[in-house]
Amino acid sequence: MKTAVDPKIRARRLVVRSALVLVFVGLTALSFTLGKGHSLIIDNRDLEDGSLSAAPDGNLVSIDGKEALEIYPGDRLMEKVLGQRHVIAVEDLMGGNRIERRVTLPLNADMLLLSVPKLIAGVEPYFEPFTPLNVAPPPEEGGSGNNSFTSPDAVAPGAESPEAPPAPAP
Amino acid sequence: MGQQSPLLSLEHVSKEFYGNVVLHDVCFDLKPGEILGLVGENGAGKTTLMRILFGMPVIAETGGYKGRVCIDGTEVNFGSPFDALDAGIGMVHQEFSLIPGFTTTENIVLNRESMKANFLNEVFGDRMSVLDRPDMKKRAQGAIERLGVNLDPDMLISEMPVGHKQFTEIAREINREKTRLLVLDEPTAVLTETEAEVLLKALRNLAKQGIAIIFISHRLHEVIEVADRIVVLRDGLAVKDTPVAGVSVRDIASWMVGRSIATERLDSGEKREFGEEILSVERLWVDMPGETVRNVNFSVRKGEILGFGGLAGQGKLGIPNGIMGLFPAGGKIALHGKDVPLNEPRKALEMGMAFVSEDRRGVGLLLDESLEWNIAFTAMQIQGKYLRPLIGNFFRIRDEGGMRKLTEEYIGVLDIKCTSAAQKAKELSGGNQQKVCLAKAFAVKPDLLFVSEPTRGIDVGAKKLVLDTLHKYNREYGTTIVMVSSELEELRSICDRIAIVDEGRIAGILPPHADLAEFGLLMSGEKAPAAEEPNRA
Amino acid sequence: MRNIKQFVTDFGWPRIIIFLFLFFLFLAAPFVGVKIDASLSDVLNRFGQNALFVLAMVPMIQSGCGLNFGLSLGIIAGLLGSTLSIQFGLTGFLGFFGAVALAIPFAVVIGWFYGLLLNKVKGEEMTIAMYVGFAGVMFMCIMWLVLPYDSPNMVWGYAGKGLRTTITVEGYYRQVLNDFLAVRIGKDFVFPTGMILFVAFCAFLMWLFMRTKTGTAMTAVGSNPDYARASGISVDKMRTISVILSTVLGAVGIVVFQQSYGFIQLYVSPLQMPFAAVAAILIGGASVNKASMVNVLVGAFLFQGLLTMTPSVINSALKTDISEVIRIIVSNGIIIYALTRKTKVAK
Amino acid sequence: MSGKKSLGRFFTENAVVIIFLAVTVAAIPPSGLSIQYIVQEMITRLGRNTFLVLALLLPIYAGMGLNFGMTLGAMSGQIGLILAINFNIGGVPGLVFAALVGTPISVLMGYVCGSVLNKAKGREMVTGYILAFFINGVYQFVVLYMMGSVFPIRNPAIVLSRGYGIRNTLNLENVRQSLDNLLMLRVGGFSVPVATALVIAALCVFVIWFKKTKLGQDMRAVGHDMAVAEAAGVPVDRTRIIAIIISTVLASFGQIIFLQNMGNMATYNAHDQTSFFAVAAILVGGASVKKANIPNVIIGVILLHVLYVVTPRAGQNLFGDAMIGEYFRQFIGYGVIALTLVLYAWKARASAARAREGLRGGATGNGNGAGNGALAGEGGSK
Repeated sequence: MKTAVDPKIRARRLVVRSALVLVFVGLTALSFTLGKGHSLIIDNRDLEDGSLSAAPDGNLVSIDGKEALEIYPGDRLMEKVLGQRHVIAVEDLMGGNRIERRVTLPLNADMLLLSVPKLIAGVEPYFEPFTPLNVAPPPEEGGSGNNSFTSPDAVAPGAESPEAPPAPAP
Repeated sequence: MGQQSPLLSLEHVSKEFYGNVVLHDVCFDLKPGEILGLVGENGAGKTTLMRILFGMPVIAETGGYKGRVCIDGTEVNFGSPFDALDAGIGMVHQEFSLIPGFTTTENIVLNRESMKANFLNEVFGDRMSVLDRPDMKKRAQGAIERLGVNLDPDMLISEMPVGHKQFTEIAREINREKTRLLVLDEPTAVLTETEAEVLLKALRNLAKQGIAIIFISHRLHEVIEVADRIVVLRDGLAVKDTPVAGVSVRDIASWMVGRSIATERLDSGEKREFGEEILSVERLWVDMPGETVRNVNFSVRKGEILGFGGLAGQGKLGIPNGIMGLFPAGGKIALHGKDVPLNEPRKALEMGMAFVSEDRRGVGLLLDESLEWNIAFTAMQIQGKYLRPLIGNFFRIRDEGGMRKLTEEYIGVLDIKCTSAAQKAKELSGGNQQKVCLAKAFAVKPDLLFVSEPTRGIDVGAKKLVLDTLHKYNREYGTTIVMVSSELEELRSICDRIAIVDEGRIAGILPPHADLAEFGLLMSGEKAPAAEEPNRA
Repeated sequence: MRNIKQFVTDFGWPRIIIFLFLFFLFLAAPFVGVKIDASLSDVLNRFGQNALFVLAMVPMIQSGCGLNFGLSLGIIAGLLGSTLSIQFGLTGFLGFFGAVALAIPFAVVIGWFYGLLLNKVKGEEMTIAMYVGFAGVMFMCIMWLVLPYDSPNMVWGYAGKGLRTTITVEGYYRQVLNDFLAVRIGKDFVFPTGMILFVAFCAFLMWLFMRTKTGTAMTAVGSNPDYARASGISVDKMRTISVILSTVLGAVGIVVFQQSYGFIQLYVSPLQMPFAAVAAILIGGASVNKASMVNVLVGAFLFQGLLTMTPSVINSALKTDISEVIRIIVSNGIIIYALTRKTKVAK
Repeated sequence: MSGKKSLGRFFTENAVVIIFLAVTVAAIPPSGLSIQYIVQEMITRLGRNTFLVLALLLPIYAGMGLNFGMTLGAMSGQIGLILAINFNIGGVPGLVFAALVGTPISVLMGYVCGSVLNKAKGREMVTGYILAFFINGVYQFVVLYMMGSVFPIRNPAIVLSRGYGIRNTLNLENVRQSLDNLLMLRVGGFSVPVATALVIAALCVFVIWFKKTKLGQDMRAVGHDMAVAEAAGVPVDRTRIIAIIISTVLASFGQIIFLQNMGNMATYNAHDQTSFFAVAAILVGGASVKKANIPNVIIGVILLHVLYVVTPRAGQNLFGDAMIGEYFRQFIGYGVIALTLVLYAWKARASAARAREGLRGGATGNGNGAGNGALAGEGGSK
């Protein structure tokens, strides 16, 4: 049996422990990048500067080999993806012409406008940050929770939320 | 063996607690493989000596000690028991320090388990190692074999007979590789005679292997049987340090209790006459943990002061506790010829008995309440005193004025040092607390008063006052007193008869002026032909 | 004359902070547009509503049973009394005292069983009391649905059976105590004389009881059960009496609460009530094994003051509703403080 | 003789489980639910709750009773999830992220909880319960007032419209059942979340392994007898704190697993009932305050949740009122906790009395006959 008093072992443990802290931080960062969610708005419209026009006809857009979406000129579709790196394939419904592009999405943007014309034309960057104009906030609820054990109308210790029926209605 | 240098030597060790000298200039040596029998009455300083040896924090907290403790000739000063363990000193305590739900093996290697390292040690330290159970068992068996006894390494402690627990505890100490000195404090107290035999054999076994042993016991014949040398402590002095050869039990007994100063009787030769029998006790047994009473018969006559002496743990404390109903008891007790129901403290009190408990702080006092409460409570509850009617006699509340008057009266009579009658009991000194306990008992004006260890833990002046008070109540009010004490001198100074309790029975009843050696023999469980037969019908 | 340091250690920093906080709230009130008189009136009202619950803590603390987290059992007895009183159609003072009179037998019986139970589990009283209280409340939830009440004021209109969650006592005994001899000073201040008198009367009775032979014995049991036993006291009997007393006070307390609040709240509403009472008496300076009338009155006043003043003052000052959080932290903090203080655990 | 006796002992020792089983089985037919449905529910709920219940084991080994302070871990896990939602991290990486964020918070919380409980030895359970309330206040303060004002929150969708504070209900869409669906097998018409089961199995293996470590042994020693362990040099307070820290961290993981299965989170209430359900489950499974094992956990989760599934419907069908079943199951939940605690305290006192009777030794009724040799060890048999 060895003890922790030995300075050699102590030094080794210090190294292992600091390495572990690094692993912890690294793992957090890794899960952050791997799990980072993005809403891709797949946009098939003419570019505003007119340099490129919408891809004509129907196209199939497929992200990371998942089920393809049909997109027509003027369409905007939304697709949620996780992680930074993705392969986007655009296939012409008519011609069967298939273009695959690898994209790396920026970490800090939740919503990105992905332009199909640019994608087809290969003009980088394919995407630009997108800020929705007016997101209707979900209905507002009141403030804090119900553990106010002193309020006269003390509350039921509701069971697990979904299964529990509300207290009997008046 | 004889030529070796001493393993342990104590040089002029002295210790005092708040001016109270408990050890004075104690010296002795111990060689490897030697068994030293350490004997002495309760309070002779054995425990304090062992505490010093073990570096118990209580010693340092109370001002440390004087003199030197040397191991292998170099002075040591342990800061904690763990330092002592590291230095190779093992201690087997009187009460078991074992985990009942663990097996023999687990207890023997407790906190010294064999471990197998793994990667997690690097992260979370040694405690993440996996236990190596086969090796633990091997080590445990090794220790058991060294001891030379028969123990199942996989048995749960809770399922063991007492003797095996004791062996497990010793095996645990010798399992430490370094253990060279083993201290056993009353190891045979809980054992049957056959178990004790086995234990003594095991100890000699260990000694042959070079382990030095300090054997503390009150069973003197065992000490003579097993020890090479005997050290007798009396009042903090090592009065005798002698090889065991040629020493008799009677010798040791007289060394133990012998006094240089003759006892002063409070009554100088007055002629004592007693009334009729007030209390008779037949076949009393009491289940008081640590103080079991097995079969006790005695009777007390009116106006008498009967003393109960004996060593700790022999059951003398169980007698008053059982009669007063505080612990489960059986047998036949009659007060004034009327049967006293057992296990009902209230009945005992109502019949005119009162009790001053040895456990002053635990049972005797309401520490958080005022002196008034402490003194008047029992009288109020049992006799309905100190209550005043509010609405007729139907609804009565405390008579605070009456309580205060009573308390102030006793503060005066017993010279209780306090700021006022409203002071909290916990703020008083031990001696004054004891006086409060006495006042509580006196307040119910008992016919028969039990006093248990009335002078334990109080200073000399207070001791004298307490004894004088008891004496005064006995003489002036005719209160019959049964007094239980570990201090023989105290009993001899005040009692009319002294019963010595040993192993839950009365070993004998002696007059106070009997030869000291007689008392010593009775306490050590040896037959004393001169003693008065206990069972006088 | 004790020095200040000793006082502070005895009393504890948490309590001093709460005192200062409340003091500060009263000072700050006028500056943030909170009317002192209205607040004070509110505090008094809530003090009266809750004081009996706090008072109910005293006997059990004194007898060494610890904090009565199972006070909801007493509240249940009170709810039985008040619903029966309405069922019988008693109104006014008759309604109120009828409810109290009907509640007390239930409280005695429940308290007796509850006391027997707690005697079997010495040392673990508090956790067990809490869960016995919870279970009792849930059991009564079923009972409220199935008991054959039929007063149209109490049962669900559409089903014709099963009691409602909230029942108004309007027309029965709403505010009978509050309005008795009530004194109105200015526009916003009303002194609820009747209720305060009733509370004072109950507190006086308790004070008196603690001075009787039984009350003295009870205190001794809590202070040192071994001493009490050695003095011929039946420890279990004293503990049972204290539990019954506490349960009865809880029952009377809820009826007083209802007459002032105006509604009987059934089903799960008693679940959390004991915690507020526990917090209040601890804020008043009681410990887990010692409590006095002063602790009750000071505690109930401080705690209710805190509950009333924090929302109004803090919310007006900071424009947030943070008071709720402060309340949770303060009240539970004081309970933890009391639980972690070194006291001997009765075995 | 032994057959009858051991059967009787089996019944008394498993009284809680047997009563509960009887009630549950009796409630199944009137509920009208198909066995198919109940089994599928069971599988889902096992995956959802087992991890949380397992978090209770270590403090029981360490003699600290039921860790009502596990709620602190649940809150830490929720903070992890809030941050995952805030940064819009989804899928299994989202869960891992939440767990990694929750870990340091729960270690801190566990340390706080353990230190407080060390100051309240002998009344750990009630103190843990109140501590959960107290920390809930702190949690609300942080989440409702600090987040969005002191700590920046970048996802406006989870912030209250007043500009700070997290909404009452969070949609966990991004991580919803991502662990369950990672490896969902269909076995005989039932969907089995294998990945979740594997995580739970891994924890079980960890617990079994942990009991074999030195630390595990120390915990057992502390749980059996603090004074003896202390005397033998085991750092008692530290060991107790470690037990609580591990329990708290596990509770935070457990809450994340629980919530990913639920799919949304009541920000301020999701943890209210965590300890109640976990404690009720482990007790229903036959554990006591001092003794628990993994089968207790599994059996408990199954029994408690079957009851929870069937009683509202049974109440509806038997009494025409679903609320009766709803209240009944909560009554049973609280009742089981109370009953187990009472039985335990009762037994402990009874066995203490028996142990003392053992000391009585030869001193039984007819003191005369008691021989000299029989000092101790063979009494108590009258």
